[in-house]
Amino acid sequence: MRLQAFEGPLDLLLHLIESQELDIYDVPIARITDQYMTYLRESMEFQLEVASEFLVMAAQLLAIKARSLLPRHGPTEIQVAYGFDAEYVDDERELRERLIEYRAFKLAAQALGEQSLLWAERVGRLPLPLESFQEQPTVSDFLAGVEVLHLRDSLARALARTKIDLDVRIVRDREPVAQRMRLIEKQVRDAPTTFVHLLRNRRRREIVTVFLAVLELIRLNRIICRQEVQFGDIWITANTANIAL
Amino acid sequence: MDHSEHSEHSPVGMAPTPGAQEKADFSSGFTAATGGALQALEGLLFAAGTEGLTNRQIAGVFDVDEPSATQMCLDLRDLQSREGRRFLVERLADAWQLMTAPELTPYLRQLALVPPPSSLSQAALETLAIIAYRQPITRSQIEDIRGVKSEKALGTLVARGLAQEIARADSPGRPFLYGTTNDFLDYFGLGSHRDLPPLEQMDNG
Amino acid sequence: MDHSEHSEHSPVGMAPTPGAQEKADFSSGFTAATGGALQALEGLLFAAGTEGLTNRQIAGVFDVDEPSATQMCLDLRDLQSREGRRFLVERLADAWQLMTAPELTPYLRQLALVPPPSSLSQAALETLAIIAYRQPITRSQIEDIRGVKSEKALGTLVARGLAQEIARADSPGRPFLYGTTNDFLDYFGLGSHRDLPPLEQMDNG
Repeated sequence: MRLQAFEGPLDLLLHLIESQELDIYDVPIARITDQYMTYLRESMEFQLEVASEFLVMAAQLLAIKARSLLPRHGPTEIQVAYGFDAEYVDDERELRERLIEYRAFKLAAQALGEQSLLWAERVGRLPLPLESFQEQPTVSDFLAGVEVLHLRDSLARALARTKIDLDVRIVRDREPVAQRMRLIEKQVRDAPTTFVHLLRNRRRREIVTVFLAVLELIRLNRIICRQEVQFGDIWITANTANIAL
Repeated sequence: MDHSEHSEHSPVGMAPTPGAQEKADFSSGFTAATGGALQALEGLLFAAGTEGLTNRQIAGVFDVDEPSATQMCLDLRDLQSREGRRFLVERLADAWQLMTAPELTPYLRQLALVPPPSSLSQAALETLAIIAYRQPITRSQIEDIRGVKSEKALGTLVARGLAQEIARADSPGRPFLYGTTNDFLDYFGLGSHRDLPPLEQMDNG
Repeated sequence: MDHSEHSEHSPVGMAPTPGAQEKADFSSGFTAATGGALQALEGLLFAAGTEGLTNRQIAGVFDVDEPSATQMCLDLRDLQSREGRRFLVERLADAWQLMTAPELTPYLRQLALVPPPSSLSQAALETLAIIAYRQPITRSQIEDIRGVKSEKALGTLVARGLAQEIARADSPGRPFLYGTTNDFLDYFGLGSHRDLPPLEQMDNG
């Protein structure tokens, strides 16, 4: 195991504790200091870059170990000089708590990783666009407040304007009706389709073209339209009697 | 890991065992007890979405011939009708796909009246950018670039009319190629997607 | 919710008839006799795809309150299990949507309908777990827990839309506070943060 295989000094310490089946709650930290230092030394022999976090942890471990080697009930002056015993106990306890906390998140991360792999295997489907089901305003809503006199006035204004400047704008679809007719006919010959399907993802001017093309195909008796429910979709099939055209 | 037990609903169900010995059952009386294959077929059609599945694909998965694949789809349609499904398998062009039934229309109208929660997630924005610059592009190519499953983000864009299916790729399975819509161009005031600002300038800083 | 009988691992011999008595609550219009609110709900979820439907949308369409909308989804799930459906309603980031069942995965693989797995690095997963359980949290707090620099992992998570800056801390330098996103819930199949498994006890030593 190389140092690089570990996420950091805590991960390495955890590995040392778990690989020796020690109990994280009461393993003396000093006991794993030697193995930690061995890992570090080997990595340095390979001249691998050792992240500074590993070195900081090494210093901390050595300090804890050094204090643990001092006689616990030695002369008072030694205890005072080295800050024994409270600080040693605090350092060790703090490191242990960090290890326990880190382990909890490491386990949670593994569980999340497994969960994401399981979940990635489950798929949904793309939504259907709902615009075609949007209610159109009713005629009375649409014309609310408009009176017949307004119609007359509007016509008068329009006539007055066209006298001056005849500017009739026609927004055309880029595609002629005849071309759309050929496409629709080809499509229904492959398989029946529906009016809503023909209109899917189309803009208003294209819808006009599709509508005109369908009307023309009906007139020429090349397709058959059938509506099963009021306001339902319209099924369009090829008129096989006429397919030779 | 002792805390991985969450949200693993393991639905009851018989293991689907597609295979030769079942072939005979597809056309004749399918019962829930012998089932599995039709349910699996329905699941696959669900996942295939509007790309649909061809007889050839169905035949390949269930190891049957193509006429049997057609028969399976017809049997599935019967099953769906019996169980009152509001989406049914239909043949459109050369592929089978699930399509909503006319009975659902009043509900869809009703749904169209309730505005969905609207927010453009970062995932959706990123997916839109990829489609805008790299169109035409398949869903799996988008996922390759983003490094994550993107069906949700793509779905948002399709539902909002910003992206659409524009053609089919020639690769296996003939997946859809996606592109941006005219509404997308209108919204950003672009004449065509070639008017998008060039990508290179972005990170010279 | 007064129809608490919905968990339907029913006594032997009772034919599971989707509906009749359970459904009386939804509203007088939707009894099994008039065509099945659950079937309509499934149809709407089918149409909504990965966009999903919120309780509010469902409540709006069926003219019920939001707890009843949740109950309808749970009832639908029972119905789907009984009928052996290979796609099931799931709650994801507060929306209900249909997702394929685990049994379908081998078939989906055959048709290449499952995106290749793209897993996060251990560093990213650790960082994400810390954010998920401790949000809002600053980068240096994350680094204290992990014991290593986490800038790169955090960058990956933000770029993938799994974590985001949600505010600034009041501490000196006003560092960003990070939290998880809705895409995080989608990525791990969670309905909300409450669905995260409990973190291993810290103080049982």
